Amino acid sequence: IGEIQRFIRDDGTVKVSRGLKELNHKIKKKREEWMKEYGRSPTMKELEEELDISSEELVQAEEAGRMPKSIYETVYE
Amino acid sequence: MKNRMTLTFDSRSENESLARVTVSGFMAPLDPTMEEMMDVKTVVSEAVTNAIIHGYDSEDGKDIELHCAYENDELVIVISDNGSGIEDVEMAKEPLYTSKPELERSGMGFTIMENFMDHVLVTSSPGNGTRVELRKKMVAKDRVCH
Amino acid sequence: MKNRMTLTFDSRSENESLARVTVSGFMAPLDPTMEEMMDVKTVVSEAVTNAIIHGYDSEDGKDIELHCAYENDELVIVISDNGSGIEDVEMAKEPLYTSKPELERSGMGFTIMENFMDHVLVTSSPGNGTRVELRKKMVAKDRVCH
Ligand SMILES: Nc1ncnc2c1ncn2[C@@H]1O[C@H](COP(=O)(O)OP(=O)(O)O)[C@@H](O)[C@H]1O
Ligand SMILES: Nc1ncnc2c1ncn2[C@@H]1O[C@H](COP(=O)(O)OP(=O)(O)O)[C@@H](O)[C@H]1O
Ligand SMILES: [Mg+2]
Ligand SMILES: [Mg+2]
Repeated sequence: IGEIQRFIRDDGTVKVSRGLKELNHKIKKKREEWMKEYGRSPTMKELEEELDISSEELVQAEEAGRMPKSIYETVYE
Repeated sequence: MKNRMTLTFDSRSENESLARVTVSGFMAPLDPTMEEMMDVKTVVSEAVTNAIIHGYDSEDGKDIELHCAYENDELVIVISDNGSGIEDVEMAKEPLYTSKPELERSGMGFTIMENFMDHVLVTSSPGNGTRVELRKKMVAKDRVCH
Repeated sequence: MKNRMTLTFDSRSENESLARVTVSGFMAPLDPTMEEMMDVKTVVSEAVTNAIIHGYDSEDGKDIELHCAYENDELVIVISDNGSGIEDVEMAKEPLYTSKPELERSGMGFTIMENFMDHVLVTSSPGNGTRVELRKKMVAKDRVCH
Protein backbone atom coordinates (compact mmCIF):
# COMPACT_ATOMS: atom_id res chain seq x y z
CA ILE A 1 0.00 0.00 0.00
CA GLY A 2 3.05 2.26 0.39
CA GLU A 3 3.28 2.98 -3.33
CA ILE A 4 -0.44 3.51 -3.66
CA GLN A 5 -0.25 6.04 -0.87
CA ARG A 6 2.64 7.86 -2.49
CA PHE A 7 0.31 8.85 -5.33
CA ILE A 8 -2.20 10.70 -3.30
CA ARG A 9 -2.50 12.92 -0.30
CA ASP A 10 -4.11 10.49 2.08
CA ASP A 11 -6.23 12.07 4.75
CA GLY A 12 -7.77 8.73 5.58
CA THR A 13 -10.70 9.19 3.23
CA VAL A 14 -9.09 8.24 -0.07
CA LYS A 15 -10.54 5.14 -1.67
CA VAL A 16 -8.25 2.20 -2.29
CA SER A 17 -9.86 1.79 -5.69
CA ARG A 18 -8.53 5.17 -6.83
CA GLY A 19 -4.93 4.50 -5.80
CA LEU A 20 -5.07 1.07 -7.39
CA LYS A 21 -6.38 2.40 -10.66
CA GLU A 22 -3.50 4.87 -10.90
CA LEU A 23 -1.01 2.16 -10.03
CA ASN A 24 -2.62 -0.06 -12.67
CA HIS A 25 -1.76 2.51 -15.36
CA LYS A 26 1.87 2.58 -14.23
CA ILE A 27 2.02 -1.22 -14.31
CA LYS A 28 0.61 -1.35 -17.84
CA LYS A 29 3.12 1.22 -19.05
CA LYS A 30 6.07 -0.49 -17.41
CA ARG A 31 5.02 -3.87 -18.78
CA GLU A 32 4.93 -2.49 -22.32
CA GLU A 33 8.36 -0.88 -21.90
CA TRP A 34 9.74 -4.17 -20.63
CA MET A 35 8.26 -6.12 -23.54
CA LYS A 36 9.87 -3.68 -25.99
CA GLU A 37 13.24 -3.89 -24.32
CA TYR A 38 13.49 -7.61 -23.57
CA GLY A 39 10.97 -9.16 -25.95
CA ARG A 40 9.19 -11.06 -23.20
CA SER A 41 6.77 -10.49 -20.36
CA PRO A 42 8.39 -9.42 -17.06
CA THR A 43 7.94 -11.67 -14.05
CA MET A 44 6.02 -10.40 -11.04
CA LYS A 45 9.24 -9.80 -9.10
CA GLU A 46 10.84 -7.92 -11.98
CA LEU A 47 7.86 -5.55 -12.17
CA GLU A 48 7.76 -5.15 -8.40
CA GLU A 49 11.41 -4.12 -8.41
CA GLU A 50 11.00 -1.77 -11.37
CA LEU A 51 8.08 0.00 -9.72
CA ASP A 52 9.20 -0.37 -6.11
CA ILE A 53 5.92 -1.96 -5.04
CA SER A 54 5.02 -5.06 -3.04
CA SER A 55 3.59 -8.21 -4.55
CA GLU A 56 0.29 -7.49 -2.75
CA GLU A 57 0.09 -4.10 -4.43
CA LEU A 58 0.86 -5.62 -7.82
CA VAL A 59 -1.85 -8.26 -7.40
CA GLN A 60 -4.46 -5.78 -6.20
CA ALA A 61 -3.68 -3.18 -8.86
CA GLU A 62 -3.63 -5.79 -11.64
CA GLU A 63 -7.17 -6.77 -10.72
CA ALA A 64 -8.37 -3.19 -10.20
CA GLY A 65 -7.82 -2.46 -13.88
CA ARG A 66 -10.57 -4.87 -14.66
CA MET A 67 -13.12 -3.85 -12.06
CA PRO A 68 -16.35 -2.20 -13.12
CA LYS A 69 -15.85 1.34 -14.36
CA SER A 70 -18.65 2.64 -12.20
CA ILE A 71 -16.59 2.41 -9.01
CA TYR A 72 -13.88 4.63 -10.48
CA GLU A 73 -16.26 7.02 -12.11
CA THR A 74 -17.85 7.81 -8.76
CA VAL A 75 -14.40 8.20 -7.25
CA TYR A 76 -13.23 10.66 -9.86
CA GLU A 77 -16.27 12.88 -9.62
CA MET B 1 8.75 -25.27 -2.80
CA LYS B 2 5.29 -26.42 -1.88
CA ASN B 3 2.04 -24.85 -0.77
CA ARG B 4 -1.75 -25.34 -0.83
CA MET B 5 -4.97 -23.48 -0.12
CA THR B 6 -8.72 -23.82 -0.54
CA LEU B 7 -11.12 -20.93 -0.99
CA THR B 8 -14.84 -21.59 -0.57
CA PHE B 9 -17.13 -18.79 -1.69
CA ASP B 10 -20.67 -17.89 -2.54
CA SER B 11 -21.89 -18.17 -6.15
CA ARG B 12 -22.00 -14.41 -6.74
CA SER B 13 -20.51 -12.63 -9.71
CA GLU B 14 -18.35 -10.37 -7.49
CA ASN B 15 -16.53 -13.47 -6.32
CA GLU B 16 -15.07 -14.06 -9.75
CA SER B 17 -12.74 -11.17 -8.93
CA LEU B 18 -12.08 -12.58 -5.44
CA ALA B 19 -11.03 -15.90 -7.00
CA ARG B 20 -8.72 -14.08 -9.44
CA VAL B 21 -7.03 -12.05 -6.71
CA THR B 22 -6.65 -15.09 -4.45
CA VAL B 23 -5.08 -17.26 -7.11
CA SER B 24 -2.62 -14.51 -8.07
CA GLY B 25 -1.69 -13.98 -4.42
CA PHE B 26 -1.18 -17.72 -4.07
CA MET B 27 1.04 -18.07 -7.12
CA ALA B 28 3.18 -15.00 -6.37
CA PRO B 29 5.95 -17.01 -4.62
CA LEU B 30 6.44 -18.94 -7.91
CA ASP B 31 7.39 -15.61 -9.54
CA PRO B 32 5.39 -16.18 -12.73
CA THR B 33 5.62 -13.84 -15.68
CA MET B 34 2.78 -11.34 -15.88
CA GLU B 35 1.61 -13.26 -18.92
CA GLU B 36 1.42 -16.54 -16.99
CA MET B 37 -0.40 -14.81 -14.17
CA MET B 38 -2.95 -13.33 -16.56
CA ASP B 39 -3.46 -16.67 -18.30
CA VAL B 40 -4.13 -18.37 -14.98
CA LYS B 41 -6.53 -15.61 -13.92
CA THR B 42 -8.37 -15.96 -17.22
CA VAL B 43 -8.91 -19.70 -16.85
CA VAL B 44 -10.01 -19.28 -13.23
CA SER B 45 -12.54 -16.68 -14.40
CA GLU B 46 -13.86 -19.05 -17.05
CA ALA B 47 -14.28 -21.95 -14.64
CA VAL B 48 -15.82 -19.82 -11.88
CA THR B 49 -18.22 -18.14 -14.31
CA ASN B 50 -19.23 -21.58 -15.57
CA ALA B 51 -19.93 -22.75 -12.02
CA ILE B 52 -22.11 -19.69 -11.36
CA ILE B 53 -23.96 -19.44 -14.67
CA HIS B 54 -24.23 -23.08 -15.70
CA GLY B 55 -23.73 -25.05 -12.49
CA TYR B 56 -26.03 -22.90 -10.36
CA ASP B 57 -28.06 -21.18 -13.09
CA SER B 58 -26.99 -17.79 -11.66
CA GLU B 59 -28.51 -18.48 -8.27
CA ASP B 60 -26.46 -17.09 -5.38
CA GLY B 61 -26.00 -18.61 -1.93
CA LYS B 62 -24.38 -21.78 -3.31
CA ASP B 63 -20.82 -22.95 -2.64
CA ILE B 64 -17.97 -22.86 -5.12
CA GLU B 65 -14.58 -24.24 -4.18
CA LEU B 66 -11.23 -23.09 -5.54
CA HIS B 67 -8.39 -25.34 -4.50
CA CYS B 68 -4.81 -24.43 -5.45
CA ALA B 69 -1.52 -26.13 -4.79
CA TYR B 70 1.99 -26.12 -6.15
CA GLU B 71 4.95 -28.35 -5.82
CA ASN B 72 8.11 -26.93 -7.34
CA ASP B 73 7.03 -25.29 -10.60
CA GLU B 74 3.74 -27.09 -11.15
CA LEU B 75 0.57 -25.23 -10.27
CA VAL B 76 -2.62 -27.27 -9.83
CA ILE B 77 -6.01 -25.57 -9.64
CA VAL B 78 -9.31 -27.32 -9.00
CA ILE B 79 -12.62 -25.48 -9.29
CA SER B 80 -15.68 -27.41 -8.14
CA ASP B 81 -19.38 -26.82 -7.71
CA ASN B 82 -22.29 -28.95 -6.51
CA GLY B 83 -24.57 -27.74 -9.26
CA SER B 84 -26.40 -29.22 -12.23
CA GLY B 85 -23.44 -31.06 -13.73
CA ILE B 86 -22.75 -31.77 -17.40
CA GLU B 87 -24.47 -34.57 -19.31
CA ASP B 88 -21.88 -34.90 -22.07
CA VAL B 89 -18.46 -33.49 -21.19
CA GLU B 90 -16.96 -34.16 -24.63
CA MET B 91 -19.70 -32.15 -26.31
CA ALA B 92 -19.44 -29.36 -23.70
CA LYS B 93 -15.73 -29.04 -24.50
CA GLU B 94 -16.31 -28.53 -28.24
CA PRO B 95 -15.27 -25.05 -29.32
CA LEU B 96 -18.33 -22.77 -29.69
CA TYR B 97 -20.67 -25.20 -27.95
CA THR B 98 -22.85 -23.46 -25.38
CA SER B 99 -26.05 -24.56 -23.72
CA LYS B 100 -26.96 -20.91 -23.02
CA PRO B 101 -26.84 -19.07 -26.36
CA GLU B 102 -29.53 -16.72 -24.99
CA LEU B 103 -26.95 -15.29 -22.55
CA GLU B 104 -24.56 -14.54 -25.39
CA ARG B 105 -22.03 -17.03 -24.10
CA SER B 106 -19.18 -17.64 -26.50
CA GLY B 107 -18.90 -21.38 -25.94
CA MET B 108 -15.13 -20.91 -25.72
CA GLY B 109 -14.55 -21.39 -21.97
CA PHE B 110 -13.16 -24.92 -22.10
CA THR B 111 -11.22 -24.14 -25.27
CA ILE B 112 -9.52 -21.22 -23.50
CA MET B 113 -8.70 -23.44 -20.52
CA GLU B 114 -7.15 -26.06 -22.81
CA ASN B 115 -5.12 -23.45 -24.64
CA PHE B 116 -3.77 -21.62 -21.59
CA MET B 117 -3.07 -24.61 -19.37
CA ASP B 118 -0.92 -27.72 -19.89
CA HIS B 119 -3.59 -30.10 -18.68
CA VAL B 120 -7.38 -29.88 -18.20
CA LEU B 121 -9.47 -32.61 -16.62
CA VAL B 122 -13.24 -32.19 -16.34
CA THR B 123 -15.28 -34.62 -14.31
CA SER B 124 -18.98 -34.09 -13.91
CA SER B 125 -22.00 -35.97 -12.81
CA PRO B 126 -25.47 -34.65 -13.75
CA GLY B 127 -27.26 -33.49 -10.64
CA ASN B 128 -24.12 -33.65 -8.49
CA GLY B 129 -21.81 -31.00 -9.86
CA THR B 130 -18.63 -30.41 -11.80
CA ARG B 131 -14.93 -30.50 -11.03
CA VAL B 132 -12.38 -28.86 -13.30
CA GLU B 133 -8.73 -29.66 -12.68
CA LEU B 134 -6.16 -27.42 -14.34
CA ARG B 135 -2.38 -27.84 -14.35
CA LYS B 136 0.38 -25.60 -15.57
CA LYS B 137 4.16 -25.61 -15.28
CA MET B 138 5.56 -22.18 -14.57
CA VAL B 139 8.54 -21.75 -16.85
CA ALA B 140 9.31 -18.16 -15.93
CA LYS B 141 12.55 -19.03 -14.20
CA ASP B 142 14.02 -20.73 -17.26
CA ARG B 143 13.23 -17.74 -19.42
CA VAL B 144 14.86 -15.34 -17.01
CA CYS B 145 18.18 -17.13 -17.43
CA HIS B 146 18.89 -16.24 -21.06
CA MET C 1 -25.04 -6.12 0.12
CA LYS C 2 -23.94 -9.46 1.47
CA ASN C 3 -21.18 -11.95 0.84
CA ARG C 4 -19.07 -14.64 2.51
CA MET C 5 -15.93 -16.73 1.92
CA THR C 6 -13.61 -19.10 3.74
CA LEU C 7 -9.93 -19.55 2.95
CA THR C 8 -8.12 -22.56 4.39
CA PHE C 9 -4.35 -22.51 4.09
CA ASP C 10 -1.15 -24.09 5.29
CA SER C 11 0.65 -22.61 8.32
CA ARG C 12 3.51 -21.13 6.27
CA SER C 13 4.76 -17.59 6.57
CA GLU C 14 4.20 -16.88 2.83
CA ASN C 15 0.50 -17.39 3.47
CA GLU C 16 0.31 -14.29 5.64
CA SER C 17 0.52 -12.34 2.41
CA LEU C 18 -2.06 -14.64 0.77
CA ALA C 19 -4.47 -13.95 3.62
CA ARG C 20 -3.92 -10.18 3.26
CA VAL C 21 -4.50 -10.19 -0.48
CA THR C 22 -7.57 -12.41 -0.18
CA VAL C 23 -9.19 -10.24 2.45
CA SER C 24 -8.55 -7.13 0.37
CA GLY C 25 -10.07 -8.81 -2.67
CA PHE C 26 -13.06 -9.80 -0.59
CA MET C 27 -13.68 -6.31 0.79
CA ALA C 28 -13.17 -4.52 -2.55
CA PRO C 29 -16.94 -4.36 -3.27
CA LEU C 30 -17.33 -2.36 -0.04
CA ASP C 31 -15.08 0.25 -1.67
CA PRO C 32 -12.98 0.87 1.46
CA THR C 33 -10.64 3.78 2.08
CA MET C 34 -6.90 3.25 2.16
CA GLU C 35 -6.95 3.54 5.92
CA GLU C 36 -9.70 0.96 6.38
CA MET C 37 -7.97 -1.52 4.11
CA MET C 38 -4.61 -1.09 5.83
CA ASP C 39 -6.21 -1.53 9.23
CA VAL C 40 -7.95 -4.73 8.16
CA LYS C 41 -4.83 -6.14 6.48
CA THR C 42 -2.80 -5.34 9.60
CA VAL C 43 -5.13 -7.17 11.98
CA VAL C 44 -5.35 -10.16 9.63
CA SER C 45 -1.55 -10.29 9.61
CA GLU C 46 -1.42 -10.17 13.40
CA ALA C 47 -3.95 -12.96 13.83
CA VAL C 48 -2.43 -15.18 11.13
CA THR C 49 1.09 -14.69 12.50
CA ASN C 50 -0.21 -15.61 15.95
CA ALA C 51 -1.76 -18.81 14.59
CA ILE C 52 1.53 -19.78 12.89
CA ILE C 53 4.00 -18.77 15.59
CA HIS C 54 2.02 -19.40 18.76
CA GLY C 55 -0.73 -21.81 17.72
CA TYR C 56 1.50 -24.11 15.70
CA ASP C 57 4.92 -23.16 17.11
CA SER C 58 6.08 -22.30 13.54
CA GLU C 59 5.42 -25.79 12.25
CA ASP C 60 4.08 -25.90 8.68
CA GLY C 61 1.57 -28.35 7.22
CA LYS C 62 -1.18 -27.31 9.67
CA ASP C 63 -4.51 -25.69 8.76
CA ILE C 64 -5.43 -22.08 9.35
CA GLU C 65 -8.88 -20.81 8.45
CA LEU C 66 -9.78 -17.27 7.44
CA HIS C 67 -13.50 -16.72 7.25
CA CYS C 68 -14.86 -13.38 6.03
CA ALA C 69 -18.37 -12.09 5.58
CA TYR C 70 -20.15 -8.80 5.24
CA GLU C 71 -23.69 -7.70 5.46
CA ASN C 72 -24.25 -4.12 4.43
CA ASP C 73 -21.34 -2.18 5.90
CA GLU C 74 -20.27 -4.61 8.61
CA LEU C 75 -17.25 -6.76 7.90
CA VAL C 76 -16.72 -9.87 10.07
CA ILE C 77 -13.44 -11.77 9.99
CA VAL C 78 -12.75 -14.98 11.86
CA ILE C 79 -9.24 -16.48 12.00
CA SER C 80 -8.99 -19.93 13.57
CA ASP C 81 -6.37 -22.55 14.19
CA ASN C 82 -6.37 -26.00 15.81
CA GLY C 83 -3.13 -25.36 17.64
CA SER C 84 -1.97 -25.10 21.21
CA GLY C 85 -4.63 -22.67 22.42
CA ILE C 86 -4.33 -19.99 25.10
CA GLU C 87 -4.47 -20.78 28.82
CA ASP C 88 -5.44 -17.29 29.98
CA VAL C 89 -6.99 -15.10 27.27
CA GLU C 90 -7.25 -12.01 29.49
CA MET C 91 -3.54 -12.13 30.25
CA ALA C 92 -2.67 -12.81 26.59
CA LYS C 93 -4.57 -9.65 25.62
CA GLU C 94 -2.61 -7.40 27.98
CA PRO C 95 -0.49 -4.88 26.05
CA LEU C 96 3.15 -6.01 25.87
CA TYR C 97 2.39 -9.52 27.12
CA THR C 98 4.13 -12.17 25.03
CA SER C 99 4.88 -15.80 25.76
CA LYS C 100 7.72 -15.74 23.22
CA PRO C 101 10.04 -12.87 24.22
CA GLU C 102 12.93 -14.85 22.68
CA LEU C 103 11.40 -14.28 19.21
CA GLU C 104 11.35 -10.54 19.81
CA ARG C 105 7.58 -10.46 19.68
CA SER C 106 6.14 -7.10 20.67
CA GLY C 107 3.21 -8.45 22.66
CA MET C 108 1.03 -5.88 20.87
CA GLY C 109 -0.93 -8.13 18.48
CA PHE C 110 -4.21 -8.20 20.40
CA THR C 111 -3.85 -4.53 21.33
CA ILE C 112 -3.54 -3.62 17.64
CA MET C 113 -6.60 -5.74 16.82
CA GLU C 114 -8.61 -4.00 19.52
CA ASN C 115 -7.51 -0.58 18.32
CA PHE C 116 -8.15 -1.10 14.62
CA MET C 117 -11.41 -3.03 14.84
CA ASP C 118 -14.75 -2.22 16.47
CA HIS C 119 -15.07 -5.55 18.17
CA VAL C 120 -12.65 -8.39 19.02
CA LEU C 121 -13.71 -11.71 20.48
CA VAL C 122 -11.08 -14.33 21.34
CA THR C 123 -12.12 -17.84 22.28
CA SER C 124 -9.53 -20.45 22.96
CA SER C 125 -9.23 -23.83 24.54
CA PRO C 126 -5.79 -25.15 25.50
CA GLY C 127 -4.87 -28.07 23.28
CA ASN C 128 -7.73 -27.40 20.85
CA GLY C 129 -6.96 -24.10 19.23
CA THR C 130 -7.92 -20.46 19.02
CA ARG C 131 -10.64 -18.46 17.28
CA VAL C 132 -10.37 -14.71 16.83
CA GLU C 133 -13.48 -12.88 15.65
CA LEU C 134 -13.02 -9.33 14.41
CA ARG C 135 -15.76 -6.90 13.37
CA LYS C 136 -15.57 -3.51 11.73
CA LYS C 137 -18.14 -1.17 10.25
CA MET C 138 -16.98 0.35 7.00
CA VAL C 139 -17.97 3.99 7.15
CA ALA C 140 -16.32 4.98 3.91
CA LYS C 141 -19.55 5.73 2.12
CA ASP C 142 -20.55 8.41 4.61
CA ARG C 143 -17.22 10.16 4.32
CA VAL C 144 -17.31 10.36 0.55
CA CYS C 145 -20.31 12.66 0.70
CA HIS C 146 -18.49 15.77 1.85
N1 LIG D 1 -19.73 -25.90 -13.96
C1 LIG D 1 -20.60 -26.28 -14.91
N2 LIG D 1 -21.81 -26.81 -14.57
C2 LIG D 1 -22.69 -27.18 -15.53
N3 LIG D 1 -22.45 -27.07 -16.85
C3 LIG D 1 -21.29 -26.55 -17.26
C4 LIG D 1 -20.30 -26.13 -16.31
N4 LIG D 1 -19.24 -25.67 -17.01
C5 LIG D 1 -19.54 -25.78 -18.30
N5 LIG D 1 -20.77 -26.33 -18.47
C6 LIG D 1 -21.42 -26.66 -19.77
O1 LIG D 1 -20.42 -26.64 -20.78
C7 LIG D 1 -20.78 -25.72 -21.81
C8 LIG D 1 -19.54 -25.12 -22.43
O2 LIG D 1 -18.85 -24.30 -21.48
P1 LIG D 1 -17.91 -23.14 -22.04
O3 LIG D 1 -16.95 -23.73 -23.01
O4 LIG D 1 -17.35 -22.42 -20.88
O5 LIG D 1 -18.91 -22.21 -22.86
P2 LIG D 1 -20.01 -21.17 -22.33
O6 LIG D 1 -19.79 -20.92 -20.86
O7 LIG D 1 -19.75 -19.95 -23.14
O8 LIG D 1 -21.35 -21.79 -22.58
C9 LIG D 1 -21.71 -24.72 -21.15
O9 LIG D 1 -22.55 -24.07 -22.07
C10 LIG D 1 -22.47 -25.63 -20.18
O10 LIG D 1 -23.49 -26.33 -20.85
N1 LIG E 1 -3.39 -18.38 17.90
C1 LIG E 1 -2.76 -18.45 19.09
N2 LIG E 1 -2.47 -19.65 19.64
C2 LIG E 1 -1.84 -19.74 20.82
N3 LIG E 1 -1.47 -18.67 21.55
C3 LIG E 1 -1.74 -17.45 21.07
C4 LIG E 1 -2.39 -17.27 19.84
N4 LIG E 1 -2.52 -15.94 19.62
C5 LIG E 1 -1.98 -15.33 20.67
N5 LIG E 1 -1.50 -16.22 21.56
C6 LIG E 1 -0.87 -15.91 22.87
O1 LIG E 1 -1.16 -14.55 23.18
C7 LIG E 1 0.05 -13.82 23.39
C8 LIG E 1 -0.13 -12.38 22.97
O2 LIG E 1 -0.33 -12.28 21.58
P1 LIG E 1 0.06 -10.92 20.86
O3 LIG E 1 -0.64 -9.80 21.54
O4 LIG E 1 -0.20 -11.07 19.40
O5 LIG E 1 1.62 -10.76 21.13
P2 LIG E 1 2.88 -11.53 20.48
O6 LIG E 1 2.40 -12.28 19.26
O7 LIG E 1 3.83 -10.43 20.12
O8 LIG E 1 3.40 -12.48 21.52
C9 LIG E 1 1.12 -14.59 22.62
O9 LIG E 1 2.41 -14.35 23.09
C10 LIG E 1 0.66 -16.03 22.83
O10 LIG E 1 1.06 -16.51 24.08
MG1 LIG F 1 -17.99 -20.58 -20.00
MG1 LIG G 1 1.18 -11.51 17.83
